[in-house]
Amino acid sequence: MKLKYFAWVRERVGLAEEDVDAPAGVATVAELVDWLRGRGPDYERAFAAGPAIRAAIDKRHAKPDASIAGAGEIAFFPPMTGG
Amino acid sequence: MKLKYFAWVRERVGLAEEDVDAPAGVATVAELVDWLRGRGPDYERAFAAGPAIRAAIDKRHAKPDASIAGAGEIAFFPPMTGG
Amino acid sequence: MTVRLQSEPFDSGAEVARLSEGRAGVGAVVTFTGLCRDRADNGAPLEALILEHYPEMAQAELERIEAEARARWPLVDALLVHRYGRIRPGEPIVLVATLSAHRATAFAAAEFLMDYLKTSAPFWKQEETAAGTGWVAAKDADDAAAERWSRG
Amino acid sequence: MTVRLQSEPFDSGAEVARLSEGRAGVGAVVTFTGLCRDRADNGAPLEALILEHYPEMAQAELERIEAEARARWPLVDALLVHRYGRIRPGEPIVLVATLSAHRATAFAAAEFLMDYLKTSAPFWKQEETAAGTGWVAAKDADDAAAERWSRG
Repeated sequence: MKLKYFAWVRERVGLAEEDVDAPAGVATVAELVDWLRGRGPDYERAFAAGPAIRAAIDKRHAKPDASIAGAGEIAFFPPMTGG
Repeated sequence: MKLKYFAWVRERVGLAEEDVDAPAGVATVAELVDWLRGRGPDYERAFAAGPAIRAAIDKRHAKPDASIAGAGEIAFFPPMTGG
Repeated sequence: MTVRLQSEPFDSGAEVARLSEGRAGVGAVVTFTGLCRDRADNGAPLEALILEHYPEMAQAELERIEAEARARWPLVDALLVHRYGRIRPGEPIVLVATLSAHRATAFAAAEFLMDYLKTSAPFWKQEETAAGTGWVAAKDADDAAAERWSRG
Repeated sequence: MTVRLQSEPFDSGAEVARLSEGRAGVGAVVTFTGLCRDRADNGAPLEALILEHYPEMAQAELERIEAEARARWPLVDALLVHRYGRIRPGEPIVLVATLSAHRATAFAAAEFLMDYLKTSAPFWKQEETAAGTGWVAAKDADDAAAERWSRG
């Protein structure tokens, strides 16, 4: 699946997007975050803010317990500050 | 004192404004209305709506029990429909 | 802070652009424009509205309403424009604009100004239709809308 | 019903004039324009805001918010314009306009659109000051403002 990062999540990860294959057992947004944090210090730092980080699955807001099965594109970003 | 009439109060009275000397004992807006109703059928018809008619003393909204002592200009009109 | 009564049509966009120009601290501009609809309250096609007003009191009352809004909310500026005379469908009748640092303030002040203007500014509308000309009745909903600001 | 994302500045007055033209049943137009202030949240002079966004989701999310507003209130039309990229003090960032037969509807829908847009549309602001560039923190007040629409 494709992952996208925005704002300071993007800056900390050091990437705007990437393609990943999460291992079996990573079934929800929260589990995906846990797995990403194990990928290195940049990810650890990006996702250390925990619940402050929001996610969207295929361009719709998703809660931490949302299933990622079949997702094409998952985005991570800080709380929104538009308007 | 000067009296002014607006909208359908004006149409029913048949005047936009007039100068009157209310007799002693006419001390409030409500008493002025009662006195005006006795001045003829046009006034009676104009003020028959009673509490639906609003008043202003010297360009400020006034309640029926407001004193008219010292008033220069008293206006009568229906509820407002601007905006 | 400006209150203006006029018989001529106005251009809401141009009014607000002029008002906002060079206001560095303004983050939020809310406008309300009231337009003349093409139907009378009873549904009949409307030829025009004729607005009667009590000029000296209208000016004074709108200034009081604006001062009250400024006392309640920190506004950078506000504008009230109200027309009188004959107004055709599609033309503007009234404009309220509020400028503030933040949006909640600008929205609340604009609604307050309109609610009070509706129930306390001395204007009276007549509808002109094929059937003749008749006075518009005041709406209970307008009194209720103004009343909510005095609660709490 | 229109949702537009663009990097160029826009003219709120012209947008709303175009939207309102020839709408015979419209009695009320409410607009909200969000402008770039000349100060950062910490009070320092602001050079510019830089707005990052998630383009496909921003478009989809604004369309969902607008559909929700139309489901809740009888709107004749609505417009949402949001900029991205570099925005200088005094320039507009966002425009919400609602057209309705009556004012209460137009006000409520405009506030709803702004409250939801603030908390759910994927845009992120950076402030550029003499001290450097920093991300704007989300405000609890914005969450509270959006939350009130889900009560009751």
